[in-house]
Amino acid sequence: MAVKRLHLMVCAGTGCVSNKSMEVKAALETEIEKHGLAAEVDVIPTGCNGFCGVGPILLVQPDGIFYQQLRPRDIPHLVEEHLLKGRPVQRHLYTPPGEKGTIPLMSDIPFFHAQVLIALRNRGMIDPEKIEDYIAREGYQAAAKALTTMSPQEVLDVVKASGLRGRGGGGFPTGIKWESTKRAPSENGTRWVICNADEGDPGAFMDRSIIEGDPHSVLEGMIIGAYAIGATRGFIYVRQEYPLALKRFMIALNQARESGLLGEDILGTGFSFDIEVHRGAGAFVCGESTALMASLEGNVGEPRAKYIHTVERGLWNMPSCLNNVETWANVPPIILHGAEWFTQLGTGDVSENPWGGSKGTKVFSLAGKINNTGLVEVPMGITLREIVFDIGGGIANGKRLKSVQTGGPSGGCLPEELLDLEVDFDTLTAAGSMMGSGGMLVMDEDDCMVDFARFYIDFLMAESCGKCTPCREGLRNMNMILQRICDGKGQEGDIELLEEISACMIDAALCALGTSAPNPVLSTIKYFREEYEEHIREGKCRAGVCKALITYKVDADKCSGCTLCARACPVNAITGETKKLHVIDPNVCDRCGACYDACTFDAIIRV
Amino acid sequence: MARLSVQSLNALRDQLQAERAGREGKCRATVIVHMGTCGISAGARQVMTALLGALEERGIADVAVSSSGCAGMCSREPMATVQRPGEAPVKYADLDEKKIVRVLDEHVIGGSIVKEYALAMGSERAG
Amino acid sequence: MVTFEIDGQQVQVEEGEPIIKGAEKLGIKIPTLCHCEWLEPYGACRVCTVEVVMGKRHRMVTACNYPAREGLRVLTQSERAVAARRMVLEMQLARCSTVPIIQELAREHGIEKSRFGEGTETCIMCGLCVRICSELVGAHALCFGQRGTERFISTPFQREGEEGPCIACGACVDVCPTGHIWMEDLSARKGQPQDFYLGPKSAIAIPTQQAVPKAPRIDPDACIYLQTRGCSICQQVCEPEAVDLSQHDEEFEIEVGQILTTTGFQLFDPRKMSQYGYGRLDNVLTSLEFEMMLNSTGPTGGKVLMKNGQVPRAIGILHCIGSRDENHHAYCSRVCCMYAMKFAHLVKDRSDAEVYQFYIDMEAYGKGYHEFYSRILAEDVNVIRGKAAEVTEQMWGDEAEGVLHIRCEDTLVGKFRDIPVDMVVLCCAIEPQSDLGNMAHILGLTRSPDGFLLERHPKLDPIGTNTDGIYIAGTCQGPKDIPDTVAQAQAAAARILALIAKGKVLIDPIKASIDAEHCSGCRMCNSLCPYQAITFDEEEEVSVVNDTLCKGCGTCVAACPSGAIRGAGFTDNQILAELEGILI
Amino acid sequence: MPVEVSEAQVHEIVERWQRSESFVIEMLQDVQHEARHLPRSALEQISREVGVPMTRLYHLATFFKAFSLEPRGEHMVQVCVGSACHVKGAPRLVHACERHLGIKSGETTADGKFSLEPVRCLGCCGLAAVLTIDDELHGHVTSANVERLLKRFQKQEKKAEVT
Repeated sequence: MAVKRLHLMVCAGTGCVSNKSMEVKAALETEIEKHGLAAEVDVIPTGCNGFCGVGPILLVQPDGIFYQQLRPRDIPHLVEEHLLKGRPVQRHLYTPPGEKGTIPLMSDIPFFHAQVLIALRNRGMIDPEKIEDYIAREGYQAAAKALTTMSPQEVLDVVKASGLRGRGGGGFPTGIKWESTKRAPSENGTRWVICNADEGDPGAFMDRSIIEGDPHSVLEGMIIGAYAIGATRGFIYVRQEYPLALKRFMIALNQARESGLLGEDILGTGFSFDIEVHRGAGAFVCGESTALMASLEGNVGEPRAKYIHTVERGLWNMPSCLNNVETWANVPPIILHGAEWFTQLGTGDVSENPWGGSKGTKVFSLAGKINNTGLVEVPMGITLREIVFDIGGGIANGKRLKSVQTGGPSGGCLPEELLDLEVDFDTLTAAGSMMGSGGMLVMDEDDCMVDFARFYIDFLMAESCGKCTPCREGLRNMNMILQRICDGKGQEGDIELLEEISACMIDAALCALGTSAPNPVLSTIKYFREEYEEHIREGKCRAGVCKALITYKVDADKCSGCTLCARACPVNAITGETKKLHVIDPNVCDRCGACYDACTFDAIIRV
Repeated sequence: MARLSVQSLNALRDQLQAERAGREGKCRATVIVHMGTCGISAGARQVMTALLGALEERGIADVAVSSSGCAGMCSREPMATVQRPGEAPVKYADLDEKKIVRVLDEHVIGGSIVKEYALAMGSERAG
Repeated sequence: MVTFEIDGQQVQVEEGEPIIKGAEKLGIKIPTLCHCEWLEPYGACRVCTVEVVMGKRHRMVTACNYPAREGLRVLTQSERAVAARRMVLEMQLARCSTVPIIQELAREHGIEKSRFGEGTETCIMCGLCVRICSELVGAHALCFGQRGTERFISTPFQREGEEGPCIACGACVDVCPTGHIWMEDLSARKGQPQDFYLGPKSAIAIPTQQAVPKAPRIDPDACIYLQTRGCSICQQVCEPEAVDLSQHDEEFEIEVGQILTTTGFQLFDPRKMSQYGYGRLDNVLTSLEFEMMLNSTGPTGGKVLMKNGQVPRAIGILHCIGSRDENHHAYCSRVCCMYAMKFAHLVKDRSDAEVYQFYIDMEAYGKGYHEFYSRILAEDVNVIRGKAAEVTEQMWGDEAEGVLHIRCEDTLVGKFRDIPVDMVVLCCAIEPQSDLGNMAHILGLTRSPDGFLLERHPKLDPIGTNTDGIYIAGTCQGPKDIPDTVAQAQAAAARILALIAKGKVLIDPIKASIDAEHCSGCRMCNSLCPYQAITFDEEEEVSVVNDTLCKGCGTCVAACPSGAIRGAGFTDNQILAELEGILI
Repeated sequence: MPVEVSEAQVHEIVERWQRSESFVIEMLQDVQHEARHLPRSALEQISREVGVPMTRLYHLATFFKAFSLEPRGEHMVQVCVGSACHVKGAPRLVHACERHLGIKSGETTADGKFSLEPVRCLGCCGLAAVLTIDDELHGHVTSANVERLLKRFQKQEKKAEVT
């Protein structure tokens, strides 16, 4: 292969692809061809860079120049200026919100600057469909090291000493889980390793990003895990909503098999292991381990009581070790660099007690009303404030932060006062939320906490399997109560009733989905009780979200009479002539908000 | 791809890493060929081609080759700037295919400046 | 055994057994809604939630499936446990405010009225019906649908009037705690359903009304326990403990002097002749099934009924199915013509249906037989000479209903005919039992080319076999009707009794003997002897001839490699002398 | 695009997954993909060929959101109603789609062209609010611009049909 002088890393993550990054790539290739640069310049589609909010993204290496929000029509100029003449194009460089100056180098951008990459170590640097790219970045070195120079017990000991805890949400120490699986009696010695790639939490997409950007790191982690545990077969359960992830896994599996990294006699070491991929079919509850295993068996994803753990009797009643994508992706660097390297990052001390702290890094997906939405990997123990303001660039549109929600439907909403909380498994749980799979949703003053709690309960109501009474009926009744609060028909005592139902669910629901389901409600009651009370007592929604409690009005000062709102209104509640003030008839208005979205002058207000 | 053993995995990794050094942004030196209209008309394109050819011939992957616009001294084109980490950049002028290869061998690889072709130390600011 | 504590009382249970077992032993009531001792614990209703303490750790678990552990402390009435249980019941009451068991349990926990409204649902989603149907009965007729708050219980696709795989066993009705499921009285429905149809559908039933002894038997092919070890409900519910599923086949050795073989026949499987549609088309029956239907104590009480419960308008009776057919059995089954005529007569007697007989030749010989033939002709039975070619399902005139058509050539008229009927009876051939060859081998009997057992002489000894002391009677020897079978059986019995009365056995002097000195113990003769008269004496390591069984055939004499066997009266010298006599 | 699936196709699908019980969900997915729903006949065939009771297949078919017992439209419009999209106005987006297509969520237009389905998080929270039309993902959608998006798609669709 000829050495290329420039490498154009085009982000081909789902976010950038939806912003037409593949068209940008095609345009680049055409232009490069036109200028006769094909021999010197390589265009590489990479996995997600994490900075999805500003996609499509192009990184020019070795210069390290970071371009954002490119359109195909920008490309001819860019190629001529940068590739031919070596002048970075100013107007496509990153500009921090609220500032004028640009930041040309990726490494200087605050969003990337504060991150520490372990699970995402290859992001943006490799073509996920090429095993060669992975190998070039020390890929499969950890597997080779484990298989040739370490005994299974030694591998296990390293993982235990690293203090790695399950990245799927529970934070169970991975080493302990591996050890229990290894020790569990199995008649014919059969044991499985399973990768949970059923990322169901709304607002979380780190697993998707890892699989799409670096599928081999998950496979390598599983190979190492299988070796340590003594498993001969692995399973990957991928969400069906992630077709690209499935495709990348299949390509990676085939490449690994062809290269002798999977299958019989891996790397000539005599160890054999292979992986089978299953597709989920759209069920949040299948992220729960017993439900996932039931689904792998071809059954409906209903959880069972875990009084006998899945590490003893899991898939087909065999000892099964289930870890999520991010956990598996963390394993190869730990083996390669050692447990001490890993424990340098993070909080607490895990040398005596595996629950004593949170080590390493965690990937969070930043979403919501924040300037820099995207995926970030940060060391455990970083404060929420650093994540939201330093990396996330603060709140969009100059609004005030109201709450940070972590942990998806099982987590909770934390108020501004807790922004200096050091993020790790235990502090978040203590604050009434949880780490979850790493979703971090930032809400501003325009978000109603009651509505948001109702949203999660509504979500869970549809996603619960419906097997046990507390979860099924509890969610149904909570939803009913929250709905009536949002409709302005709340009653005194509703908050207490919600708390009572929550207590029952926490104590009596069958699986973690049910026992953690009240968290969004309890945490919002705990930190935003006054909003509930306002809804109930004053019939007021301060954020202007709850339909029944608001009216849309036209701000006479701002209305330019453009008629956009009148045309958008589906019920013809808005009247007004061109260039004259428009009026909303509150009796006709069904509060759909179409006018609010349509108006470009901020002239529609919610009261 | 053939089935790998531990040895062949390491060998493959080394080979692939060498090929991809530029992608990582890791390089022992950067050579910027000035390719403004003046430079190109004076033969900067040929200089660039010769440089890339020489690099490939020598199997060197960790030298970043870049281009820039007019350096302002159109009369002395083709020009190139060689920058080694931790050292001041050196500008060469009046280059041709042979001279650039010598610069590559002696300065970029060897580390000693080719005084005959050198114009100045330091560089204009990018942008 | 593990010892643990419930509400301060010590109790012991087997390791792995749930807490609730211990509570039962102590007489402590823990309410449950989804628990059933015959099913795997499910843990869905959560009413049995209790608090357990292990060391310092408190935990809420369900008593129905939490395995008891040594030293565990269980609190059924702790504040948390009662609160959780109350809320679960209050929410169940909100869903099913009219269900007595929920009302009662709620009242026991001090709830008169739910704060969440009064739903009129009657299903509490305990899943007992679905689980008993799949886990225990194995019928897989009921299932859950949807998920979350939309979850429901139904049959797949929830189609009304489709029984599907339901065997109407009633297990689901029995376990349903709320009365959400009930049995429908199907007899009220117009057109009887198929449930009455020929023979039992359940794995355990009294085979026929006339069965002796009149006791239920288990069909091992249909029994879930014997197939999968899943169910054993019959054993659990039988109060006199008469069902013992652990019983299995046993072998006994009995010493006897004589054997009478009466293993009977089996019916030719008409599926092999797919043109007649048996097994594929409704209302195509074998003669035996039709006989069962005609029986006044049979499933229809002797009425001739179609699968939909209606009386057929016309019935076709097809002779010679599998017999007199080069592709199957070349022989005539001998009895079909007569019983087919009996069918015709009975159908005419009991209904207004037209009857068509399709025959090759009418074999009505014997006393009174031809007279019977004349009688059914007089009863207006249509008798068509010609073998039916095929049975198809078609329309009958303008009616859309599927009806059977019989295509045949009427050889007396010389025309093809296409006759619509509602029901077809196939007179299947009598054929040897499928394992008759195996039995013949055990007893050392031979079979004729048609597969039936071969008698010693067709005219002079139709009941004896080549082996003394073994006799045959009935259809294992060949197709025959009841009078012939009875005659043969009585003759055999007489022969056996005669020998017993005599007390002695006379044997032919011609027999083989083994010279123990020369026998090498190779055992070659053992397997060669067609009468199994030679056994091996393990102690002496020589073969020995049983004089009473030996027929003196000489096979062993010729085969013995060491020349140790001699046939009495057939020494080498004697034989050579005979040969000389022939040659000279 | 067909809304039926032949016996031979179903057989092929069953064979593709080695008649294995643990792959019935995959089989159902493939049938759903072929026929845009799970026809009863196909379920019965799978039940027969794999030896899985119909009760289980029916529960699977109604439990998982990827399956539908009624034919879905030729084009799927999936609006993400995950948490990140919720705060960026997904409920209003759903209403706008309902208005434009003239159907309720979960329904199919009378001409069988479009089905509207709210989905739980498409994992593109950085682009919230998002929706997909068939497999194409659109980010930063609002109730104001969704109509244009759908109209453009419908126009393209018509053009494709003509040619």
